[in-house]
Amino acid sequence: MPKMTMVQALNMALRQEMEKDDRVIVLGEDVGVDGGVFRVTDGLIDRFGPDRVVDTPLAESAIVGMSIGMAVYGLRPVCEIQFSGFSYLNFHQIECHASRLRHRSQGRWTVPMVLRTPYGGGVRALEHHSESREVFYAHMPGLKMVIPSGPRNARALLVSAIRDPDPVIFFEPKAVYRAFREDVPEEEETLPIGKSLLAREGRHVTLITYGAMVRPVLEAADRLSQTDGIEPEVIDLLTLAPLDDTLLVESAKKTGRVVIVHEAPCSYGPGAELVARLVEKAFYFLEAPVRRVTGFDLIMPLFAREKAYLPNAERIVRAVKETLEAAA
Amino acid sequence: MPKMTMVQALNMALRQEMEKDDRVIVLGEDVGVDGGVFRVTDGLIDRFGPDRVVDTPLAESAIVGMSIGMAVYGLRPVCEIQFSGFSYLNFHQIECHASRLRHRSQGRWTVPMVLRTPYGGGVRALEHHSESREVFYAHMPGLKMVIPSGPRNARALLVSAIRDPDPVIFFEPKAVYRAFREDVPEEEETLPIGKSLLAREGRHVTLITYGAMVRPVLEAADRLSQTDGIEPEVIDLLTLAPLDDTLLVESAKKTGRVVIVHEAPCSYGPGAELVARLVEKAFYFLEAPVRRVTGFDLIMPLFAREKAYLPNAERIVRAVKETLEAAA
Amino acid sequence: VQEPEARDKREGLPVAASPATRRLARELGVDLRQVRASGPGGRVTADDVRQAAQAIHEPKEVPLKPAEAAPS
Amino acid sequence: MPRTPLAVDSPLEYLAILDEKGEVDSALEPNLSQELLLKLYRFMVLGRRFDERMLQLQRQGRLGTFAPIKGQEASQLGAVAALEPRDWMVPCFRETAAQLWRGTPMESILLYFGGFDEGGRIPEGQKDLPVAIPVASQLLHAVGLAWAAKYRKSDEVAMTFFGDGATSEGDFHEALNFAAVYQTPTVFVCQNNQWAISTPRSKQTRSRTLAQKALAYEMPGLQVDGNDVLAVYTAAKEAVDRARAGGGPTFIECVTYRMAMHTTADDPGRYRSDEEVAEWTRKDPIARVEKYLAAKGMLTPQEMEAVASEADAAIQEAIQRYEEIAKTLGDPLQMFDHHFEEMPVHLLEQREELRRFLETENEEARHA
Amino acid sequence: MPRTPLAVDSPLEYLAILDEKGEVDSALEPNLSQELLLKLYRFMVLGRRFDERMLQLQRQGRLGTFAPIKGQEASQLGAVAALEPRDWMVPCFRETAAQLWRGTPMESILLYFGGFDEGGRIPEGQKDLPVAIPVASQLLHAVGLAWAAKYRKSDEVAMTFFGDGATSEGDFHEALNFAAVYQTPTVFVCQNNQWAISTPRSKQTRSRTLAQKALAYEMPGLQVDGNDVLAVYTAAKEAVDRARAGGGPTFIECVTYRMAMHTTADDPGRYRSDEEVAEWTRKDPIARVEKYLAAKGMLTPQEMEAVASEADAAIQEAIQRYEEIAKTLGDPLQMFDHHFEEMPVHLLEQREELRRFLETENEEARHA
Ligand SMILES: Cc1ncc(C[n+]2csc(CCOP(=O)(O)OP(=O)(O)O)c2C)c(N)n1
Ligand SMILES: Cc1ncc(C[n+]2csc(CCOP(=O)(O)OP(=O)(O)O)c2C)c(N)n1
Ligand SMILES: [Mg+2]
Ligand SMILES: [Mg+2]
Ligand SMILES: [Mg+2]
Repeated sequence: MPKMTMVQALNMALRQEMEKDDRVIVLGEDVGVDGGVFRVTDGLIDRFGPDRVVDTPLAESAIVGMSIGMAVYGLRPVCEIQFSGFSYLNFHQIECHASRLRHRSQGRWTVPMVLRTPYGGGVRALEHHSESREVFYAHMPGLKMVIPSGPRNARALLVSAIRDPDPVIFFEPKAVYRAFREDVPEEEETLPIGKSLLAREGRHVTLITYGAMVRPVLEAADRLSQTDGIEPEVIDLLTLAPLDDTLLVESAKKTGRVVIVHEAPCSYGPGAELVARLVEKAFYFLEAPVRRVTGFDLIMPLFAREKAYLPNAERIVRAVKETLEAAA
Repeated sequence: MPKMTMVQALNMALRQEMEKDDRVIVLGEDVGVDGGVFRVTDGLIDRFGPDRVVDTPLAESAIVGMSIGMAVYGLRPVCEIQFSGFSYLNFHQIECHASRLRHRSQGRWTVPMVLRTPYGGGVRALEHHSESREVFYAHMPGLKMVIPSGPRNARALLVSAIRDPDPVIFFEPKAVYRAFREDVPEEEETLPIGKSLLAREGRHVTLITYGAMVRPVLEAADRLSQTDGIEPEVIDLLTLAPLDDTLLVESAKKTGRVVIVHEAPCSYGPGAELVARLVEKAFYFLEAPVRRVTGFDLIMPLFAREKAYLPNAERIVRAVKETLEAAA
Repeated sequence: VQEPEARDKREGLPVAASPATRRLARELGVDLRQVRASGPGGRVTADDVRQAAQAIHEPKEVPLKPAEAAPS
Repeated sequence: MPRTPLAVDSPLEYLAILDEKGEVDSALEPNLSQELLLKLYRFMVLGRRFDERMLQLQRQGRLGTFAPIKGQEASQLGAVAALEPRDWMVPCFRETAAQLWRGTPMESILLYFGGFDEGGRIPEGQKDLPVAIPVASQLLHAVGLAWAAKYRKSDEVAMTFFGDGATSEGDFHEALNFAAVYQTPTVFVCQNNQWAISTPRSKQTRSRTLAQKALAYEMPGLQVDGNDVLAVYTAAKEAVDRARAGGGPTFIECVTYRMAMHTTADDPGRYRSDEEVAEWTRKDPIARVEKYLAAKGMLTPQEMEAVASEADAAIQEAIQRYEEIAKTLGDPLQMFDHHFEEMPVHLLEQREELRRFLETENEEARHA
Repeated sequence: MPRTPLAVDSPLEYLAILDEKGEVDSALEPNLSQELLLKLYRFMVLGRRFDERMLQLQRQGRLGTFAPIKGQEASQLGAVAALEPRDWMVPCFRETAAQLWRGTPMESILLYFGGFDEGGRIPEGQKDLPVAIPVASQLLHAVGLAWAAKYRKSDEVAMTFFGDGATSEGDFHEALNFAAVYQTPTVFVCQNNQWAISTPRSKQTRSRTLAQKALAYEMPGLQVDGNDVLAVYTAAKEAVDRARAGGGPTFIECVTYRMAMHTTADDPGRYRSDEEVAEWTRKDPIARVEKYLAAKGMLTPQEMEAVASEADAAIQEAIQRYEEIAKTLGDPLQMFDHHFEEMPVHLLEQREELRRFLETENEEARHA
């Protein structure tokens, strides 16, 4: 199996789906000739031509609005919003139409589109280029919201998203884009949307996370295991909406202690929903307060201070230890 | 003291602040000659003229973007977005600028603006006119987010919002607009932003809510008290961001049982943050899982079914009883 | 820093109990693992903890501290 | 190199054919069959009478808020009449007459404005999108549909409707720009009815015509008398034909008038004069078609009566169907339908929660 | 009543004064003082050299991503030179030269692109907004500022900058419409540098000029040679004067070229040819000013040298200041500043949490 970065794996997913299905159209700013500012769509225009890999004018609402029309027609648009920090410009198109057209037309029309966009910090980017606001989409009825954590699951999930009959918001952790390589099989591989993943088995504490935070969480888990004999269980959500809480609930019942990690600001962030689900479904098994290790409730600082803003292995280790020290 | 509806009380707040301070400018679609589609700005144009009560073209991003410029200049714009379901069109102006300009200019510029908008269901309105998506704003760093529940606190909070040196999102529960009257003093009255309110004292269970749901919650509390001898404590948040959790935490420590009520969809909704705060700060006092009684994770149905969608006293009573029946 | 073996005290599934009951147990010096559960789903209730506390307190003088509780 | 005027191509035009007195500019008169002319007339009457009836129903509390179309029948019908069934229609929220023409049953419209999501369902085979309330947002869908048609080498055209107010929204601009860049077969029909709720056209934008906005996109732009069904049809047909032939998008401004309130929740007395309404009443689109058809010998007073009473009968039947269907839609659990192809677990859970709640509630009601 | 052409007012113009060879159209030549001309020249050189130096710093890892301005010096400086200090300047993200002219210290720009929020601080008295990255969003702020100035009966003008790509965004449209409706004293300066990252001007919109977009708003529109500082200045001065006198907004398209990459993260080799760059190199805005000033006897080769070395020295000093200031900004807790006038409780709590974390971390580091 070839070793690939997430960028390459996503590129492969797009290429293979485009080969199989001429309904799949890639569109967005700089996705064609330039191959995307992160090169996720690199080479696609050479292979499939400008009719299927469409460079658009600079207008996010139009990109999404046009994708909706294409999807209603029966195509499978995969549009790219260059950075999630600019996806607010198409917010109404998602809220008012992409997520609703199936319902508004009572099943007559569907919107099988994918909105791909890179999110999150850690790559020394410009202002507005490092935000994590996944809650905006996760909270919206009628949407699916996927966040892969590594090359292999990114590829499998993107294939599933493209084939999904409903609109899927696909957040790509840009800090992972080129951070490491994984074996990605050339053969078709999909992952079910709406299933979380047991990324590490353990017994003493449950760590729940997704996206770019999976790596520091696993690093923290290894350190805890090696130096403290603590064996954390790690859950990688993969899908934020619809949220699959079975794995978290099971794990929390087993360990009794939970730490949640995400980049997004804490208040009203995705972690809050996880706490609420655990309280609803594993309340009597919780031995200590569920901890959230998150971005602060701040405007994401420019890159000189982003390391201090983002959760890291050290902060996670500390939170786990405090959670384990808390009286049962 | 005159008895007023919320619409009248808001109108009075605007009028009085405009009289006191010529920096206060009201702008939006139909706010002038028409007096606002809900008549909140009724008569203001006659009193203050079209220079201070500005009818705008139909463009939400422009209304908010222009308000930002006005606020930077030193004015105190109070803009109206006709329905919160159209405020997605100005989302980027709020996320990228209103909430950030103080930080982006490192304190040189500030954005003392208010964005008023009616939210929520219960008035048999058209599609897109009944949504509750307060989380979108409550989760955004750099914003304050206020939701009054009655005429008197609406007036006092709007005055505070106008005088606040930072941007305030002011969600008005349209179901309350004309639902009842309260004494509202002619004299100046303000309420601190960022403080929740003990709306009813009790001992057996804590009900937390805000906005239009305060009334059904109080109704449920009265019924529980009268028919079952259960005395719920009711907290009216008033401000969602910054969230004041002292009162909730205190109350939860006293009662050990909590039910949260809101119209917004459940998943990743405002209730989740309340659960998370309680878990962080009152964990060892919780005797039963915290319950959420909320809108379903659905596209808000058209009005024929909105009653079944919205939480009501009956659903709240049921949830409270189940929470009290849960073994400690 | 905890010793690695300290973790082993936490082996086994958590005892089902509300956080408030856990606090009560801690305050009364009761090890939840030693308490007979009478609540739904095998849950230890506050009353269970109080009874257990009485049982501990009446025959013996010295309350059992959680740290001294035997591993299950 | 010096200071020179910049030439702009894309000539704009104004078109009017049938005037208020029912007189026709015979040089421009389109050659329409009697069948089509009478069909247009019948739908204008049906649209008008259905609108008036809905207003009554709303005032009686049997319908919720809706947006009357009175005065805009020619704009809507002249435009959609230029479409083939295989074309796409992307309405705003004030296109009742256009929807009827395309095949939407009256009971669907009643259901929708009666508060039932089921009213949004468009019949199989009819290629319309449902009513779009967020102003100007739907224009982009018409661009996407047309893009897709072009990609599929189909000759379908997408026509979209919107108001004068909609031209101020960013989505209007983005839609026209994309349509022009990709030369999609899209026809943009602006019903300039002079008002956006209380905002008059003159305060909506400073440009003297809306049609001239097409210049920004190097797109053909046309202003037509929107109360003249012949002019609207002529303009729309040209635009549709051009789009179908690969000639790209067109922007049509129909100058018309919203004779009633913005919606039933609105009080136009607050912002406009009766004289203005009276003036436009003289320009009524239906009256002048009647004169035209009568002069052509295609319509007698008796036939006019018959058209009206047929319309009324059809409306009455539709109302009965609406009220019967509404009775079958009492189950709140239906609100869980049509969210995803497969219902996710959390919705199954929430539906079950609601089901149990309703069950107990019903039981309690039975026992009380 | 018939089919007639629609006249559009607002005549558009094209303006160029100083050509590539340094030759001037004397009929149009503005009467600028030697002082102003030399100041413009000095800032063009400073802008160019600062840009080049920033590129080096970025390549050495001493700066983060930034957007070079090379080639656009005349567009920026010709425009801002028409402003008074009391006027407002609302930049996009590629206005380094304009920012320097207005008084932003070079170290602020370095700090900002070096990843420190402190770089966003604009000196007291300088009425500029900080860099705005979301394309076209800032235009509306310039409309709001100008609206407020007009409300206050002040004669301040607000000038805003943006690119060719920005004209496709909805906010562009909404801003021009609002400015025209309220006749705000706003000057819209579009730096049409032919590219929006990899998207050429020709694919951004189908209109042959960007200036013609002004017709949609009944706003004066002007296309100027953006590499000709005299033309840009003349156009901007006219627009500023008109705005100041109550004549409302103007849209100016400066036809220029982005000679370097979009940002330092971009590889223009993927989408454009060296020939194109070479062609525009011949149109360099600085070279032609040098010829012009030399011909006027205002600039000797020695003086040119001096201007360059003064610029270099100033840049060098600024870099030193930047690196020294950066050293004082090590405290991550500073990221909690400037969110609200008063820090809310939850931020105090979170800051305390971070403080304690950093303290322990430091202690551990000390012990290790
Ligand atoms: C984005 C958005 N903003 C505001 C509204 C509220 N609203 C509904 S219709 C309307 C006026 C529309 O005017 P116009 O486009 O001229 O269409 P008309 O109603 O005249 O047919 C407004 C402001 C809306 N539906 N969508
Ligand atoms: C709303 C938004 N979308 C996308 C981007 C990413 N982006 C940054 S600059 C740019 C191109 C801008 O082109 P143009 O307006 O011509 O300005 P130029 O960069 O040429 O100066 C893009 C797409 C952004 N910053 N903001
Ligand atoms: Mg927009
Ligand atoms: Mg209108
Ligand atoms: Mg450009």
